[in-house]
Amino acid sequence: MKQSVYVDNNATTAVAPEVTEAMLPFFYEQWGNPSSMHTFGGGVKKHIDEAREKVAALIGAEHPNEIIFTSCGSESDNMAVRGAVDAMGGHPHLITTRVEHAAVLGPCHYLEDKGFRLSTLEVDDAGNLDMEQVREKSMSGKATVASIMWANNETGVIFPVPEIGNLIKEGGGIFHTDGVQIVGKLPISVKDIPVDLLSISGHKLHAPKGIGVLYAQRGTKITPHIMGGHQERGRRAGTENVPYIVGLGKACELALQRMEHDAEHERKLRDRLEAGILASCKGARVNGGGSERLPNTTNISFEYVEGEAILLMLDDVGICASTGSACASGSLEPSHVLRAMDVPRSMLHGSIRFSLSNYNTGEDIDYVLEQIPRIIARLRELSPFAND
Amino acid sequence: MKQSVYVDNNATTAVAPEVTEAMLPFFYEQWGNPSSMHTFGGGVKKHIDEAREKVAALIGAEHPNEIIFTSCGSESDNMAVRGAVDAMGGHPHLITTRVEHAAVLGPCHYLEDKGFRLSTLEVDDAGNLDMEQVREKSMSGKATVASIMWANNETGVIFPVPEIGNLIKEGGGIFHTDGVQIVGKLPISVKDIPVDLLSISGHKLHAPKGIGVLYAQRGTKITPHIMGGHQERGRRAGTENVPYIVGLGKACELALQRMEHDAEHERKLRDRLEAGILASCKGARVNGGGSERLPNTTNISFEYVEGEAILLMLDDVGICASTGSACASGSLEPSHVLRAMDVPRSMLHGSIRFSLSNYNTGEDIDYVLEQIPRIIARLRELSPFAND
Amino acid sequence: MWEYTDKVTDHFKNPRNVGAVENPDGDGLAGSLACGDALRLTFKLGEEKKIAEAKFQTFGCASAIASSSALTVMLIGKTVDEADQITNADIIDYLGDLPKQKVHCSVMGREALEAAIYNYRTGKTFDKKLDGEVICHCFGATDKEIEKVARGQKLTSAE
Ligand SMILES: Cc1ncc(COP(=O)(O)O)c(C=O)c1O
Ligand SMILES: Cc1ncc(COP(=O)(O)O)c(C=O)c1O
Ligand code: FES
Ligand code: FES
Repeated sequence: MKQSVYVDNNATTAVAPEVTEAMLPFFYEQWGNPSSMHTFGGGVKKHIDEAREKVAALIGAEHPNEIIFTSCGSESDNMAVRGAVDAMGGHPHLITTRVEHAAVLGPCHYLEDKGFRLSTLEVDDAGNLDMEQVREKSMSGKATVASIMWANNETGVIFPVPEIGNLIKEGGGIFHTDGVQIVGKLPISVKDIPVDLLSISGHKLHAPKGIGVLYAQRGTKITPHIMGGHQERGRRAGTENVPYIVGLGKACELALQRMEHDAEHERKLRDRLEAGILASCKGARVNGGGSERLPNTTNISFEYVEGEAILLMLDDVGICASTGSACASGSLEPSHVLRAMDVPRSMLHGSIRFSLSNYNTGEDIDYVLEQIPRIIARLRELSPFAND
Repeated sequence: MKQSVYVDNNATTAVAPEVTEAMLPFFYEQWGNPSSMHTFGGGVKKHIDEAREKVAALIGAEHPNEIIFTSCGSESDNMAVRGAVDAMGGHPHLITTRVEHAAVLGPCHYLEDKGFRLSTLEVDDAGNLDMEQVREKSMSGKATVASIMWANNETGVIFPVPEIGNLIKEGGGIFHTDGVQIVGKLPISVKDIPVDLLSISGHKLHAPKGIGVLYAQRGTKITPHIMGGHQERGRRAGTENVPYIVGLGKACELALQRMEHDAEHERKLRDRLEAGILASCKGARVNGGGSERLPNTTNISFEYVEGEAILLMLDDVGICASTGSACASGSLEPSHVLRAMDVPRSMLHGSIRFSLSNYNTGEDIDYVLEQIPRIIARLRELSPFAND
Repeated sequence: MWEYTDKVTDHFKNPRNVGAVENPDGDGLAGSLACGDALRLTFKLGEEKKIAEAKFQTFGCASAIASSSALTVMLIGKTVDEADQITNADIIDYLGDLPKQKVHCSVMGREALEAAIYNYRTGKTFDKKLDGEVICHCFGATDKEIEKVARGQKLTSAE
């Protein structure tokens, strides 16, 4: 399988070899059911608890029991939104934003269809929320459940979650934040800020695809999304995915050790990539560039070329990235995030997201910087619009 | 970890070495996101499709697209019950049985609390349903969603699913069956019988814990339980757990090849175990013994002794079995299945489930047969009731 | 990930006949202007009134580029009447196949061809609402830059 430069880490990351190593014994030997009474199965439970502690440590959760293992970030988001609304009872007012991940927007729109009031906050052209609007909506007088992401997957733009949390809590609401893109990339501490619920996805921080976490602060009422057995203290049924739980624990442990160093490393590479592209390609702009952003992400639009075409030409030279272009998505809709930011149409089609990880090197960046101008020039030659 | 004889395969099974081998490349190398446009990620998709075909082949599904990958049997059950009810709209009448797994009873009771009418069918003391009751309930005049399991996890008793399906469909209802315990143990073909929805759990057939399937017959309307991305054709969001999906495909392939042989092998061992115990222990009886059962399961009650004590003494000599279901073990309640079967009180507390797999040998059975009479005799010595 | 045939990939990576023919006999622009996909097709006749030269410029995805490239190859050597028979289904056949969602990219080829033939036959610019037959899955208004180009081509832009 061809892969030389992987700069699509917001889509998924490599499973760290340490993580795979940590998981293997739980396939080969310790495959017992942690709910079993016998030593062989029951003995596995302590490894789950250890993993729980490692996840708690990474996000600064006070109590390991606040960590609920789920099957993915999407499950965590669904559970947060629907579980909080259900546990609150009545018809709480839902608050979200136009730039959330589909796993938040999906359940929000579902509930709206069922008759719940939903307020979807706008962002400006830099991708930022209007905090006055947050305040206003959260004080609407009705009980609220707010789901507002921490860092955006497409642009890397970071919302001021501590401030948002304060506003929501002042209004008496429940506050969920989708932390899938920030956890493991930047230090956070849920202990110090008013977050009731936080979603995590393993495969964004070098654990495998198919494991997630919902952090639920002690005392937060939430209806389980998967009901049945008593696993996860009755909050999430289903026999535990022991290998992945252990793997996620390992990934969180590694992230905690490396985060500071890695963030700096990624920021340097990202900044060089960004500056290099802007210098070598006319008609390029960074979406959300002026805002506070994740250190690993840049979203660049190239005027008059189409993202899918860019991606495929990048793929041809072994560079893996992604696009918000309509033509690339199954639905033929351009990115809802870039649309919410009012990215001009001539730019909307040619957006490419580069997202780095600790595994990227200076040579990776050199290579991308060598290829991009050639590809953009080539595609502009083909374009009827670019010949002026 | 001590483990000499594992006879608790209805709780969970060993991950087949072939399954682990099949998964490893997807941790080490092909960790891309199947939704990616680049070859590295997108190329992974075909492995998911291959796995889908293997699952479809095992259960005789006509179209691989009828296979929806989920994170576990519990998710499949929750999705089936709540998704079918939601998609039907209005307030359908729910039909289930007293002996279902918690992952079916949980959502059923949840919906009952929300005002849905729920009929919970009784079983007789052999663990069988009264088919007249099934007919009557399914003809109640209201749209129905019925969730009735195929094989019981505690006793192995098999319900006549083809017949039940016919009755439910005649009544115009949607029919879900929890096939977690039968799939991979006995040949089934959903093509030939009226089943709309069927749940599967990977870890009951030598795939890992944390992967499941909901089979949804073409045309069956079902609201997704996890909403968001377009994965699984929009029916189950969340980045695909590629390694486990591939692993489950492998496990299904193996099951299809071996099933006939294995079922015979297990039945012989099980029958010998059962006969041996009944011959050597007074006051023992097989729960559901007279009924059609899975070939690998026997549920034996020992009068005047307590199951947990038996288990711990078995554990002490390296035998892994269970009492009640693993999931119920947290609750200290006697098994709801045995209670539904009106197992006499003197027998209710001393039930042990032995459940075999293809990995069990004749020596395993010899060893259990050697230990059981000694343990039961020892515990009866301690019992105030047994000294007659 | 879209599943493209080898032929689509080949025509995308090595597009034939890129650019604009000088002093064309036919010149047409088509596309879903509302969403930004666009294709300009020009051709020139040679001996026996057969198309000797055909070139394209495309702003669009890999399928759009491959469809345009394929179309130019199919045109060369045909009379205008023969060329007029080429449908988007023919373009798809030529390429092996296109993903269902990408069929509109080949429709764009057929439309540009129609526009260019109309221009050849009448000397006028094709003034049919260009977005009429292209299913645009996007939303909303036109982009000024694209509008400007469209006007430069004396074509009607979408509202
Ligand atoms: C009959 C039955 N249904 C559902 C389940 C739940 O499956 P899982 O543990 O994969 O959630 C089990 C086993 O735990 C079971 O035996
Ligand atoms: C911000 C955000 N939320 C949620 C998810 C969903 O996570 P998962 O793929 O594990 O379901 C993703 C990634 O896909 C994401 O980027
Ligand atoms: S040009 Fe947009 S999908 Fe082909
Ligand atoms: S994006 Fe090509 S049809 Fe609109």
